[in-house]
Amino acid sequence: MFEKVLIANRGEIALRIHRACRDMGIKTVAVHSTADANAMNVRLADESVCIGPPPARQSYLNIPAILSAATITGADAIHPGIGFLSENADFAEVVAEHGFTFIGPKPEHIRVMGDKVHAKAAAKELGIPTLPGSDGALRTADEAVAAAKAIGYPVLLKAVSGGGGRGMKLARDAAELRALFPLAQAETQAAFADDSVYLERFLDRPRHIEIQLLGDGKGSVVHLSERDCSLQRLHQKVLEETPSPGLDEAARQKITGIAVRALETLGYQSAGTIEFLYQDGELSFIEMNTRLQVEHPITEMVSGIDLVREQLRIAAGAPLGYRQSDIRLRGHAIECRINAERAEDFRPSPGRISEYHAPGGPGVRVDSGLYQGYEVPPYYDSLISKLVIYGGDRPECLMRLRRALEEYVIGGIDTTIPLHQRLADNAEFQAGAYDIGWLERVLADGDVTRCRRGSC
Amino acid sequence: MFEKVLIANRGEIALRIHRACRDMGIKTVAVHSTADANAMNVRLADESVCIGPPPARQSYLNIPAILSAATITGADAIHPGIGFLSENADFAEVVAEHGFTFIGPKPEHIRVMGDKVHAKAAAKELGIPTLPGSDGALRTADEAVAAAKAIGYPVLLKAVSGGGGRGMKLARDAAELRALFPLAQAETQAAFADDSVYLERFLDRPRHIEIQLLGDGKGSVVHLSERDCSLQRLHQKVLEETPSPGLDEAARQKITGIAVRALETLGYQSAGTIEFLYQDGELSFIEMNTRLQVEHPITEMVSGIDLVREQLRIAAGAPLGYRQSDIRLRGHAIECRINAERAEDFRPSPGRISEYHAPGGPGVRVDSGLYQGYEVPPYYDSLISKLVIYGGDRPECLMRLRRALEEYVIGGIDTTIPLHQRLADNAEFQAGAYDIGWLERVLADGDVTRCRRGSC
Amino acid sequence: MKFGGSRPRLAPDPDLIRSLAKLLDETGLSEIEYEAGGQRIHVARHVTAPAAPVASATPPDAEKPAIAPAGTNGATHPAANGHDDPGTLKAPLVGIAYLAAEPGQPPYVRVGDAVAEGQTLLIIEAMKVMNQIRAPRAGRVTRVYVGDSEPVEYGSALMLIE
Amino acid sequence: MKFGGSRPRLAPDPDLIRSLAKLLDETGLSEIEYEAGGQRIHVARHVTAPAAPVASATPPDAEKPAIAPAGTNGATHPAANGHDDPGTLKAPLVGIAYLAAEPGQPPYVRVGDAVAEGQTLLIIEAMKVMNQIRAPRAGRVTRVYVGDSEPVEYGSALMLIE
Repeated sequence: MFEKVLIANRGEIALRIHRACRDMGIKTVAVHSTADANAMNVRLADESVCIGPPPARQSYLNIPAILSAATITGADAIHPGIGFLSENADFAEVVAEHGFTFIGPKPEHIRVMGDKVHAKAAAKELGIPTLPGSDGALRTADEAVAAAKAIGYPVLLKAVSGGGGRGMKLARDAAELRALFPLAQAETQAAFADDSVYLERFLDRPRHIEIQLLGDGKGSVVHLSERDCSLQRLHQKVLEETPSPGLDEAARQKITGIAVRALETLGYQSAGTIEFLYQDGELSFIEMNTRLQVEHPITEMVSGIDLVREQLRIAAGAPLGYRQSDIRLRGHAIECRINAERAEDFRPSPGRISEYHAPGGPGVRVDSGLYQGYEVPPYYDSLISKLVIYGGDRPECLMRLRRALEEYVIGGIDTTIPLHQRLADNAEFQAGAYDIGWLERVLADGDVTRCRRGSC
Repeated sequence: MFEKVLIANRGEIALRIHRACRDMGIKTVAVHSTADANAMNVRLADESVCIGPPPARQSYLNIPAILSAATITGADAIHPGIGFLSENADFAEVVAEHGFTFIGPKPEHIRVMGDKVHAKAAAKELGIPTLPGSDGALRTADEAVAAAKAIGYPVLLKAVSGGGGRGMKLARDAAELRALFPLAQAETQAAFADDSVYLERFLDRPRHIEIQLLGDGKGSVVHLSERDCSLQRLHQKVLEETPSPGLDEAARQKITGIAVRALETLGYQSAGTIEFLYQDGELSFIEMNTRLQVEHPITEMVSGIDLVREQLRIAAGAPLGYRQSDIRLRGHAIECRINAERAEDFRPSPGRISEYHAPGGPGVRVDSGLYQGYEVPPYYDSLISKLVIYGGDRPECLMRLRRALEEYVIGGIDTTIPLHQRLADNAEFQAGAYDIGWLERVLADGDVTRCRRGSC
Repeated sequence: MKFGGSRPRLAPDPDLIRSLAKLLDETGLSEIEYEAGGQRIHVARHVTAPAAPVASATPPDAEKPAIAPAGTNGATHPAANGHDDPGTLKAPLVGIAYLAAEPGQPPYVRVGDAVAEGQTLLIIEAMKVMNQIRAPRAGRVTRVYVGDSEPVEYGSALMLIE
Repeated sequence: MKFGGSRPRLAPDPDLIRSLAKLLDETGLSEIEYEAGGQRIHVARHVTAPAAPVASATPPDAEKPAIAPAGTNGATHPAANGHDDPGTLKAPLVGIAYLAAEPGQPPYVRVGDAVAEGQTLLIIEAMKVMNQIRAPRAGRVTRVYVGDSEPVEYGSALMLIE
């Protein structure tokens, strides 16, 4: 096992990795920008090195500085955490070239999954279901209608060389498709000087379901079932839970089997997550994240498996050491992402924490580097705490979630705690009746922010 | 289920009960002395009532004040917590007489177990093994030697009307017993004007093992296995763990069976704990606590059962709803009692908390009402936090314990955190090789307080 | 950079000091003092001139704790029903206050009444027992803080007798 | 006693200080102090004489964090390797500092040396690359904070040139 691990990240995830290292008796090196000198992960680390000024480009994305820090501290491995360099295949390679162990997947797996087009192709090869579509461009409306017949309506017309929604058209039947096809071509031509368009099945109310996987690079792969991350705002996850209140058991069995076989075929190493859209009993591949996920703790709560510890063990060359049949999932877990933002309009709210009281007691886990007097810097993302709740079942988990949110005090800045309190009181959320569009619809209604128990 | 529960206690246990109530959607009433007006449990409670000045006699032991508070707030049940009125049978009765539900056992069970002599007799009747002894007084050395033959050496001579060690003599064989017998009689005569003495088996290095039980008063009883509370100082528990690193499996099976049958016979209701001395594979009854125990969280961690919730459910008339076979114990848990005392000499250290950072992450639970700016009052016991650690096995739990202690910051007062850090680093403790005398011996050697990792 | 370890001291935050100093400039103040949760900071730019007496006003909710968990409010310290005037008569026990001997009857005392030492001022019922609350000394009732049939906790102010 | 709940306001904010400053103007008071359990704010303005520059002395380890977790030490803010003197030369990158071109050779500069703008003062090795650190301006080397072959982090003080 490693003697000393350099954690090339910041915030709560850097603290999370520090904790996993210390739980294994591994020394830690924190690297930080000048803006994070007083961060809790830096202060708890056995050693720390300032690697640059606040801008991430010059610090947390500064590969030479990070490698120099590893050299001068004599670290033997580097954990990239989440974001920053965690899905940078070149970084994974250069880390190895400099004689350090990269705690994560093989560079080639990072690389293939990092490119949307290649990733979808790879997924198909691996037998992972993808969104039905016309493979390649369509020249005529007839071709489009024929393709749509196979795909099934509603369908979405998209620009091949597109992006940003330009030239996108939604067609609910053949007539509409015939009418829209020339328009789509024209718009696409105008936008991208290329009129080739293609079709994809349109999902109007999908859930975001992702499968957590662990592989040891020696052929052994297990899954830790799914996480439902459908509660999103502007494609940002807000709250995640496991198991999903909306995933059909047959679909769960099928997809976890496919996912495990796919990673066995790849010979995948470390923790990884395959994200899907789920609607009408069908799962369609979105992407694969070749790293830890922010929401990994809920899987830890129901599985009893420490995912960061597993990453460290696997990177050190250890085999998984257990089979799928050894894994027992128990209870229900929910994570609330608490951001330094106004709950009303999500305006960022950096600043000094004037008072802090974290909830505790049974079934409550807090992953956060906050403390009274800490200054939330304005340079990085606004995630400041992850409130992770465990319950024997979903109703118990929801009750405890309310209780924990009642207890949580973060003073001096605005946070999204009130949003989570209103979510916890929302009947549709309690019923598990939500898809990836639900939260934004509810926010638009102003429903979710309506007052409750005099808390606003 | 109850609408509103009055919590007739203070400190971390009052907060623990508040959390269990809120987890079930039950409103809480905090009663407090003037010294506890700003305590976290008071501030989190839905309602609070000041019931008197700091001395417990006039507040937390003030039955009329507590009942008046229940009346004016319209509470429908009262939880006595731990200590104070929790084992006062008269209180349990008067609570019921005033039309409130007492959250705890039937008064008669509190009463019989509250009296050491009756309790031991009751235990014998219930088939619970007690310390072998001469039933009743011994008149002559010959009688003593005969009795000792049956009991087995070493034996302890004790005064029947005794107490405080007066007239106590330890005899390792018949010769020594013959020599000491007249001395014991003389001392006893001098001390208590009564020379009757009796014999009891003497245990030189017992462990303190206790069995957690739950009964619904309707005949159903389950056990949640044992807790090892052998780490004590002046008969005060310092650190507890489950499972015990020293309890033989056969003995565990035997004693849990006996304990369950005993409470079935009693028709016991609510949570209860039977404490034993354990040595040489034999368990001997010490006493039964007809209440929650301070160390209950470690049992919750390995069983997944919320003991305070069970107390509430049972008091509301619900049946257990599960059988012994439904209970699955998993992993290992340790609780550190963190007191406001100097780790070196255990001198109490009340005062203002100038800085506070509680550990978090996986497997870490903190039961504490501390916050930065809180004033630890000098009037009550010095327990200010319970650090509860879970691990898949004992080694993992011990590693995580060290990590969590490293992270824990309580500024402005002295605490016993350094003592726990040194315990966590002690080889004998790590080996589980300790009995109820071990900690005091080690403290006397100064062993445990020797410096570690430059932390002192 | 740190290698190995020794424990740092408590220290003020220079950025906070700088920002307060800026506020001194901006507002032309000569002193700013701020205290919270055991920490206190005081900045001043001293110039000769005698200090005027402090005008200190305590708002009604002064004793509310600094931290109030979401969805709940702070517990009010009994001393906060406050009025620490020596003439304040405080509840010696928890219960229901009655200002008259019987419902519908006139109250024992009204604001403005002169009272003799030992005179019954009100009753606090606790556990079905009617406890007569008597005047500790002779004086005049200048305020009645509690309403008839209102619950009172230990130490809450009942009346002011001057 | 409390029934039900509402969430209290959070200090400290500059707006509060500004508004209190305005109140001083308006009322002609020279100080206002406000305290609310755990929190206190106090502003004052002593008139006459122009405001002197702020004397806000920052203690040596001012940037050390207030909380030090048990068994670990606080991280030192680079700026706290301190010496915020304008003449301080700070490390532009992380690496190993070398004071001489080759082991055993005399150092590029010694304390007391006069240096010209652009003159090489030391080398910082990062990823096998030797980075020459040059004098930003002419002056005299009055202090050398870093030892030969010592690791340096971004922003740590290397030399003082006056």
